[in-house]
Amino acid sequence: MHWVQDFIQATVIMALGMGVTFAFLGALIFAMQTTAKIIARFAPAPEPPPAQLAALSAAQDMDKGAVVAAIAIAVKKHHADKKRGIL
Amino acid sequence: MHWVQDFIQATVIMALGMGVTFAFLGALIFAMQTTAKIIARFAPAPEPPPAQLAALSAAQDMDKGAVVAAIAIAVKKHHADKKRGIL
Amino acid sequence: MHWVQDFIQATVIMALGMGVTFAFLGALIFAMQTTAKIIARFAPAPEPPPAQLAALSAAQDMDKGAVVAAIAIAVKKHHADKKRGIL
Amino acid sequence: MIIGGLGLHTGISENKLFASQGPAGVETLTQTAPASVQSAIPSPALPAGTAAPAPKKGHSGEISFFNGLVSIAKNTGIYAFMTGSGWKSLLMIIVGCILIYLGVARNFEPLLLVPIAFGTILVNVAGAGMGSEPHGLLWLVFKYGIENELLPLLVFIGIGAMSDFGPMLANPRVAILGAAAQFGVFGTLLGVMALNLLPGFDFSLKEACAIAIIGGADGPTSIYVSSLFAPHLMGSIAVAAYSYMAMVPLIQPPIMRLLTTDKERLIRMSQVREVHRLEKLMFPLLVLGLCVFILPSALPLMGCFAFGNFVKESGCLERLSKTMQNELMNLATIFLGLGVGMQMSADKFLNLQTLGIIALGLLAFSLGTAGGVMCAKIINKLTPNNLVNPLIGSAGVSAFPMAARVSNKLGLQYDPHNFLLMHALGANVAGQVGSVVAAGVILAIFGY
Amino acid sequence: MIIGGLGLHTGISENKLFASQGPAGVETLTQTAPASVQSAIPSPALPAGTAAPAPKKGHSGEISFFNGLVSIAKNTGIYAFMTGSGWKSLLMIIVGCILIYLGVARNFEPLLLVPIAFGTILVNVAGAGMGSEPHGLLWLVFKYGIENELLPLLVFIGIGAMSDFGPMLANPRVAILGAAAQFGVFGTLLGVMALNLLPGFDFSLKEACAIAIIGGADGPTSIYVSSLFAPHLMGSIAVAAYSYMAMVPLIQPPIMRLLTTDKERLIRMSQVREVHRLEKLMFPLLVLGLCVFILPSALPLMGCFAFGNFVKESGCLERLSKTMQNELMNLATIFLGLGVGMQMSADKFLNLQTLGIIALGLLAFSLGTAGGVMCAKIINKLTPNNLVNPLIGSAGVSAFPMAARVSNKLGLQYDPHNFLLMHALGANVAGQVGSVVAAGVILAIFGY
Amino acid sequence: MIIGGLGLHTGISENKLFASQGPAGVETLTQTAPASVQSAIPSPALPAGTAAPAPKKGHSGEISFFNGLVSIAKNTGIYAFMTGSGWKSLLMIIVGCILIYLGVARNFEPLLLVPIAFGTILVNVAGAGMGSEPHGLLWLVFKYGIENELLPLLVFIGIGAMSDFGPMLANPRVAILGAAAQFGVFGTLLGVMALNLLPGFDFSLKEACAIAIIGGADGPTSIYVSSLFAPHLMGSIAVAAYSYMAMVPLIQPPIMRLLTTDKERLIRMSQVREVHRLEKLMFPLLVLGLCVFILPSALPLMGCFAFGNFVKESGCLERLSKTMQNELMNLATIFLGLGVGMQMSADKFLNLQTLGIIALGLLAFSLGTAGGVMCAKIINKLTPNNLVNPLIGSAGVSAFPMAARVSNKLGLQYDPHNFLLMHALGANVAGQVGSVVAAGVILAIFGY
Ligand code: NA
Ligand code: NA
Ligand code: NA
Repeated sequence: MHWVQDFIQATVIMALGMGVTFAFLGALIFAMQTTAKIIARFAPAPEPPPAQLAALSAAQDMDKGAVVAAIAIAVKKHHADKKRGIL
Repeated sequence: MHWVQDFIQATVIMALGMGVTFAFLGALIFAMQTTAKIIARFAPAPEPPPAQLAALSAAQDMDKGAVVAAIAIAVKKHHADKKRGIL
Repeated sequence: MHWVQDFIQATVIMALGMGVTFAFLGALIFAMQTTAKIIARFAPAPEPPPAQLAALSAAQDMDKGAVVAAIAIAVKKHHADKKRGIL
Repeated sequence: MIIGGLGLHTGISENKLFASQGPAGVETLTQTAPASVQSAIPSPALPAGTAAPAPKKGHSGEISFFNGLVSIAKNTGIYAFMTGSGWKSLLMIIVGCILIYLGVARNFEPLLLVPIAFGTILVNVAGAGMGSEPHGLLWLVFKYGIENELLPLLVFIGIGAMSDFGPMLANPRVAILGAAAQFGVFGTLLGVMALNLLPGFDFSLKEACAIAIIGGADGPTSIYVSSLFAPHLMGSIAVAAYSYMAMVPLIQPPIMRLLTTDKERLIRMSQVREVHRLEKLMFPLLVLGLCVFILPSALPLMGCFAFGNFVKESGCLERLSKTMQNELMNLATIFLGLGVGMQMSADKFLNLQTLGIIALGLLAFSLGTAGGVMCAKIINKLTPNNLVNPLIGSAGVSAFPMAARVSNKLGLQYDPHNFLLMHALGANVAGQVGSVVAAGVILAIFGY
Repeated sequence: MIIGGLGLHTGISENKLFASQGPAGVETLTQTAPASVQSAIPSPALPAGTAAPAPKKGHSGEISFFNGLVSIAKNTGIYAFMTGSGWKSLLMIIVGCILIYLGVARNFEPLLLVPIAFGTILVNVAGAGMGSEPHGLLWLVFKYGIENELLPLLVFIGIGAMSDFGPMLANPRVAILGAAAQFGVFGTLLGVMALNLLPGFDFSLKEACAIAIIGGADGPTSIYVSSLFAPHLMGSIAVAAYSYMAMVPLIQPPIMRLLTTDKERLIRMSQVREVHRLEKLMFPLLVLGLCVFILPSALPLMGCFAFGNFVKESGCLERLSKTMQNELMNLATIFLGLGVGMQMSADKFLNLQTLGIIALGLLAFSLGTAGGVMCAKIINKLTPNNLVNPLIGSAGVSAFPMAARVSNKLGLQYDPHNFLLMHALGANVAGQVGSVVAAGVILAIFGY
Repeated sequence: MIIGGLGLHTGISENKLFASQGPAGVETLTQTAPASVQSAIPSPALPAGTAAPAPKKGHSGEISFFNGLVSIAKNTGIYAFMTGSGWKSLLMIIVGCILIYLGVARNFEPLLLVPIAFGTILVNVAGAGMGSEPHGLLWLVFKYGIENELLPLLVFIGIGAMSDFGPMLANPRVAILGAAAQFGVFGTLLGVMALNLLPGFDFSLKEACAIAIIGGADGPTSIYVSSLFAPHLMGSIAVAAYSYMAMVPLIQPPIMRLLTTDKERLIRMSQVREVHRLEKLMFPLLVLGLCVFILPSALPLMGCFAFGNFVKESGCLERLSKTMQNELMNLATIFLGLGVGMQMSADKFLNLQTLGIIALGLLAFSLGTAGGVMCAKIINKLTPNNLVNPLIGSAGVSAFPMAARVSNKLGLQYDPHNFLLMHALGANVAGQVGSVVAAGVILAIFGY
């Protein structure tokens, strides 16, 4: 009854595996929720607007599309030039 | 007559080598021409103008030089700043 | 008198070490000064203003801040897009 | 071996170069060629002293024009493909071409499939010796990058540095879907055992586990486990894993439709909350800590993942983060692909087992999808006030970010204003963690 | 060994998988776990023939539910930390967390301390085997990157490509301060001998030298020397070196104030002259030449440094320079950190020696600072017409660029218009050269 | 060997440190120094069991001031250069400086020549041990990067990813010029045999082939072949190959003028047609397929080349393509240069053979140029309706893109409106393929 044993083994692994996986993710959820609570209590200040956002608003009143296009071209050109440099 | 043998060997290698090299490149030329014909028949559409070109035309009416210069400086500065960061 | 020997050894290494270090840096200073003199004599021309500076002055009359911000955003966006590309 | 390698380099001493040898020397060449490919199979249990003599390369006969021509002709691939079982190698080269086609023309995970395909093609040209000891490029990559599990771990550092756990942290509850989808792994184990009932299939338990990991929908994890449990199946497993990942938009929707009711598909989930930067910073440490305490077997993979993710979230290691996401990731990906392709030799791929793996891979993805969806439905039974749209359950198989997009797309089909993407992404990254955990449990059970 | 590794891979032959074995097999696992960590200690003098049998991984018993659960439970970190001296490993993991905190929250050289911290955490989880032969990731990094001194040298190529010797070339005289600050190295040697008088301390002369190099305030040099002289102390030495480098703004000012008079602190130095491009180009060749002729022992470090710096200054190797500064530097840094962390195992770190090293490291930085300041004062006695502000003497310890900033800041405190930064940077980069020279002398004395 | 390496690290056991030894210990040092350089020569045929005892480094005598001073003095390069054949090492260091000058000041392929030059300088300082087993940096690079042909192949991946075959695909006919220019390789074989008639020269057939490959005007191919056929000549061959490549604008024009008539130089060629994206995509597969079927010996080089080129042209692998062109290429170039420089030791370079190789390299470039030009003239005889300007024939030697620029420049000299650049670039990239094929044929003839 080789295959019966095989099935039993596989079932055991399945049971253990699903069990531990659920336990692990469950513990992780608990840890995440606890951390979130602790952080909310001791560091409640929301994220200060990062520099990136400030830059965004600063740049909004200029023709962003055109600049981005120019950048893309410049970068492309830069790479193309660089390629020539070695062989 | 050590050196006679040497010359014969070298000549043999030369003959084989030039022969196979010509054969290889010849076959490659044939393959390229065949491929080009097949592609021309089954995928005759010319390349659509790539996005890059569109971007180019979009950017042409702005002062490209100045922007590229600014980019160069920004990149340079970025790198210089980064260098300080580690040692 | 194990520790006496130890101290003697350490003192010897200290003397040798400080001596060679001073000698090395001293020689280096001499070499640098000599090189500077030679270069000043045979290649006295000051550095031509590098392209970078020219670019800088060219770009000064445009709103540099806004462009730099736009670049930062473009680069950020480019990276973010790229990240999606693989996993 | 290394000394043998040196011997190979300088070859026969130069003054013997003109010793008469005749065409016999040429013949040995063609004979050793297929052997050199087979030597790529890691020989499991050679005692240290009896290392096989290094295959001699380079002959030293007098070169006549005829001799040389024969040597070149017998060295051609055409000749090799027509003699012995050379046609199998040719078939494998065609398999490589198919992979290239799938990768580039059908966009099947080309980042991995194209390098794998090139590895496949190059390793199956016996005369080139690229898969043979001690100097073949692919052999070097396999030996120093795959066999010691280095490259999958480096890729994990890169994946960590590219992952954003924000969506999961915003709604930790959905993480459980990433556990449920591991039914794709463990259910497939039973599938392998069922397949073993058919004649011709006789996968061992370890082989079964390596195959089942396909259900984790995570390429490097599959490669990692199969390099430990079944290196000879690595090629098929990796190809199946990456191919099915690319086919997620075809595989998942029917299953998702089958298992959900119209009402369930219309469930709207609460707006995602904002996540504090510190939560993101702490997450890799939390998952690392759990691994340390509960499941050390998963630590190599999870530790690398957490390392990359922490460096990314730290905010002060931009240099390292950028390098991990780009140079490290890309270099590791190129060589990982080549090294896996090296395992795609005819004798390992052209057999019934590969067909079995292909079938089981499909089963694995299906079971994973079903597991995730069913788990969401069970959650809804338990917490009827805080419903989860079961369509995001399928994203628990990971296959980031495609599975999440599939969830979102299906959701929009039934309600054009129901954006499930962020929730699905939460399940998606949880599925990433889940498959590493699943791999870790299997390793732990077998005592690794 | 390698063949043993292969044996591990394919493990026990598959047909033995169901042989009865029982829980005994499980027990061996837990016993070998701590051993696998200890095997990471490079065993110094094993004769070639008697290589210890590779630790067996993977068992082959029948897996019952109870069996499997026990295997998983005994494989957990919790179990490992509670048995034997496992608590020490837990302590080391806490040390790792402290390093992460120092790096990220306190900005203590996070580029190195975070990778070291992850190495520390990962190596101390016995069940994960990341520090064990032949396939543990950290073991691989240590074996192929640290033990052969590869990574410190690659980092030096990167540092060279990132260094600008302009400030020193503008005022070569200040370079002598970089020599004087090496009193931090050689004075500490006496400190170690003094510490040896206390019971419990018995550092050998080589160990003393490896510790003293902390005074060079240069991480890769410290790692390089300790990998040659005292690999078992590498972890503590590297951590001390990087930590004190980060604490330079706290350590140096009191010493600088103590040793200088108000009048000295107000000394203004002449404007820095402009440096010709050719001077910068010649500098790496000069320092390389000096090393070649006077101090070949320092050549591995200095040659790599000069290589990187020359490529940067050449002007026509932008491609290589960029790669050295970024990809090479960052990749080497990541793996250097992990590899050093691998040396932070409980048995090597949790002892009196580490406390001694921490105390001696502080001494080293203090002596170096004092040496630089005092040297500047002596110079002023010798050349009263061309005074040097002694506040820039402290920058001779290197710790680039922080020590120079400290000098500048203190100078501004006493005279808001006295900008010492460029002069201090000159002493700073000279200190970099100085510590490599100091290391070279020590290596030369010991015949390396 | 590895265990010997470990022994070296921790050196003599610490408690023996104060055993009396005296100046005898110091003397052994200086004696082993030149030996350590010679040990860098891969010893061809050592039987596995008789590995020479690892050279002992580090002594353990009592250090008196006088002792130490003597140790340092005897360790200096000055001392080493003045004793025995040390002056030869000094000469090699000067050779290294000349290479740096050529690279940076004369722009002779600095990307390769500068790393080679640094390798040359560093390996010839005996006391530094950078070229010695088991831990010298250059030895590591050579052992793990050059001897196994890894780095030339990685460079080929990069070259592939940077090559654009558009100009050749636009006019496939010119590709035959890339075959004709291989006369530079095979004609030089006869040249070597002729040189052998002079006393003092006795190149074997394999050495002759390694030298002849210089005619391919392709650095990595030369390094690849010489690492297989004549590692001891690798340094000279690589230096000659890269130097003559840089001197193409000087070497080619006289030959081109000599072999063409005014009328021929004025031939205008038809406008280049546009190339479909699919043609570019298929090209690497075509050349790969030809290699697989006809010339597997060329596959390692050509397969890597095709891999890189396909990734570039695929359009969906931008990430990998960028990494291949930049990080992979630059890192491989740095280490390839250092590793080749490691072969530039005095005993291998300062001999008559090097002079011979320099002369033969010039012959090879000249014959290649002539071959290309003459082939174009023959084509014109055969197809008088579709003429080829023979000036583009010289571009068939590859040396991309300089040879093509030379053709264009000469063409413009005779007709200011005749732009030959695109046609010449076609021949140029064909020459790249041609030299790999030539190398493959030679490998095939010798049974590799
Ligand atoms: Na998953
Ligand atoms: Na220093
Ligand atoms: Na060529």
